Amino acid sequence: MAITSPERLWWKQPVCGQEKLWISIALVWCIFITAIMPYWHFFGKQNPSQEYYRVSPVKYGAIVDKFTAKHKVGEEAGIPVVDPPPGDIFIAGSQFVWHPILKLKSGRTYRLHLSSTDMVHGFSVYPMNMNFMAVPDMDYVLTIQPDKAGEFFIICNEFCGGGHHTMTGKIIVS
Amino acid sequence: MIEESKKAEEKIPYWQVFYDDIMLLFFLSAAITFISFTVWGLMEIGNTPVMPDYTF
Amino acid sequence: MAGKNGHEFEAPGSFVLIMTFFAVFVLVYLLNWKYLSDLWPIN
Amino acid sequence: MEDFRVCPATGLKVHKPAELLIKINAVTAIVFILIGGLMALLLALTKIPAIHLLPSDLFYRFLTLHGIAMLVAWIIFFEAAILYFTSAVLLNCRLAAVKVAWLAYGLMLGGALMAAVEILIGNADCMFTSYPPLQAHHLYYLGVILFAVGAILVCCVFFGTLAVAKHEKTYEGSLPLVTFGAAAAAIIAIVTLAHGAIIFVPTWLWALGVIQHIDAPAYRLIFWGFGHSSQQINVCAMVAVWYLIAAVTVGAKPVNQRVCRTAFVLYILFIDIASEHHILVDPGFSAAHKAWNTGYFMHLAVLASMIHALAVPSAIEIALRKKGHTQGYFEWLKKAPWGNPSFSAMVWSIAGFGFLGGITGVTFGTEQINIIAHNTWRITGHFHSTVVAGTTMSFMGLTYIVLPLIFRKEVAFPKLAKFQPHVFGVGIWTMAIFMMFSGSFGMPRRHWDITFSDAAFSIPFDQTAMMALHIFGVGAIIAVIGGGMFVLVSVATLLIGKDIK
Repeated sequence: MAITSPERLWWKQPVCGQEKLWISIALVWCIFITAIMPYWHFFGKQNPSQEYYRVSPVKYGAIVDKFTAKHKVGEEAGIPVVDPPPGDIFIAGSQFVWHPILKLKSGRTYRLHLSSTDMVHGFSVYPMNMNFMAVPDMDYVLTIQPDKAGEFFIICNEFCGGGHHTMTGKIIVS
Repeated sequence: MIEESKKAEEKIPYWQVFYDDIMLLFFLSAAITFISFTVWGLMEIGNTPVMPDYTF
Repeated sequence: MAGKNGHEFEAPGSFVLIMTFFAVFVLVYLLNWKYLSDLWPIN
Repeated sequence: MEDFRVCPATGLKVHKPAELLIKINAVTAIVFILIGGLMALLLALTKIPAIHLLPSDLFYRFLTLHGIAMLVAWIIFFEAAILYFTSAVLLNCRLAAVKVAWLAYGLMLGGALMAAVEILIGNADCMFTSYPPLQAHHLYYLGVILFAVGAILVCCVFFGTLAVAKHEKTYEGSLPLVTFGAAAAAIIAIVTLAHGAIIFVPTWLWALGVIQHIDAPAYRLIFWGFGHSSQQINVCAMVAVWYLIAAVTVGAKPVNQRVCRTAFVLYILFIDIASEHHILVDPGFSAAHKAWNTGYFMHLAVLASMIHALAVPSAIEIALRKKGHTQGYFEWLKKAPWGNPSFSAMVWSIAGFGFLGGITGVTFGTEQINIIAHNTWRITGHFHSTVVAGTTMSFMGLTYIVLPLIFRKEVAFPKLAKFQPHVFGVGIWTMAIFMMFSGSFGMPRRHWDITFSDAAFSIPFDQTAMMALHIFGVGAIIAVIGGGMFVLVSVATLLIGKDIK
């Protein structure tokens, strides 16, 4: 019984064929799901970025402001819209807005810098369902290549304070 | 039974002794977790380079 | 009682159940890779 | 000896002070599931778009309380009872350091109440995770620390009891499998709580103003060494409870001790590094750290779960086949004691943990796949499958065994008890599945208003996902009813149940 001590030499009890077969199948599967992660790093197109830098929230906020001023083309819902050339682009999460609104071109490669100027925020692109964390003190560089045109919304999906549910943003791909 | 008494004399297999050693298992568990997850992770955070300046 | 000679299937019903489980597991897992590959290329 | 009584049903010697501690911890756990369940109902009614009951501040406050009451208090108080039961009772032994066990209980209760009060008066709207720079009142962190210290003491009493039993030779050879599983849970608990201490003590000092800055990425790393690993305590405890219930209800024997114990050893060694799952899309960690900690070592713990997934059902099948249910593949399953709420709760638990929780956990825990799952409602659905459909259901099943065995009361309302696991099971499965379904559209977790009515952009959320939200709500209400039945049966048994003598 499982609730009493086993026989003295329980180690020597042979494993029956059924369990052996299942453990083998399970082991092979575990090796497969392990190997697929490094495989995808080399041959897959969607991988979490490995590029990140230390930056204070104040400095990051200043960089985003300068970037916004340089490329600003308009305003929507009180949030500045920028139309930057391919290369380094910046977005900041702060209570309770994602700014600026980015205008991107389909098929071009961008280095999207993601960070927060206050709390930990969750960066979730809707309806594509792509999720990353925006952590203060860390500049997270995502090299992205938008391949579909359209309007994408950004939702904050990490609780960041009372107005968390109002925290949205936008990326426009043309 | 004859077989039983024979079994009683037989030495307990090495692996069985290992599995019964709860303290050893505890130290291995703590060591693996702290080295593989916590300490390595903290080292990576600590070694993060500083963001370069961007001028516009 | 179990595994006296180490080769019989003494719980065939459970084996069928576990194979069903495994099939669902593989299906769900691979389907998620498919959804992932629909995203923008990102690195 | 006066301190012991002999259980007439099992012949086990029961240490009376241990029995009292088991009772008090189990009762406290049930009080907290009542609080958490009430919160669950209010939250579900807010999540259903057509009702949207609570205002946003109360929603986040109650969500925090729901997490603390369920994930911390209900589960860990119950696990304290399990640790005392599997050590003192199953080993026929006295409980080591009864006074320490009472101190542990006091600290846990004091800590849990302190945290709960701080949340309720609005000083800690920070969720279970309390990521800095989001700050709660320092008493909230102190409450969590006190609770954790109490929980560490519980584990120490457990290990002390194992040592006493070995020293006084109250058992021969190796530990019973169930006790071994509980030991795995206790080992993981100590590693987990150590992480909790490492991160919550500085955070508490930060809230007091002693420390100026808590590094957000480092907090996330160490917090999850606590937050996720604490759920692995539940996994071990739950699997041990499966073996326990299978043994008590159908007389199942583990098919092979070596296989079952190996699976527990794999848990002990490798399951904690699964904490990595929470930081897969975080800056600060290389792909090597991520792939290693979710990779082969971690998957050895997945292998362990897959081993149990066959070992437990086949032990049950063999036991039932021995009783004469030998026809075809599934006669044993049809003729199984479904009228016994312990048994049916265990089956729900195995299936729920395996099909819903386990599969999704491994999937979302894959480094790249996490990009499409992280912080969406799929994660919430996943851990409601593991912790509620899995752990909580198995603990409910154990309660129906503990009531006659330890409390020596006949289960009240036996018909209600018979249906309870099925009601709760249907509810929680519906709820978890539709949480995951909506989450797969990108629906965020911890979100008060999915219609984005006050936001800068009112995002037109997918209509299918919005429909699923209503089905989720129905499931959640059914689950709350099932949980209410559980509390009703337990409390009624304690108050008006017939004594067994």
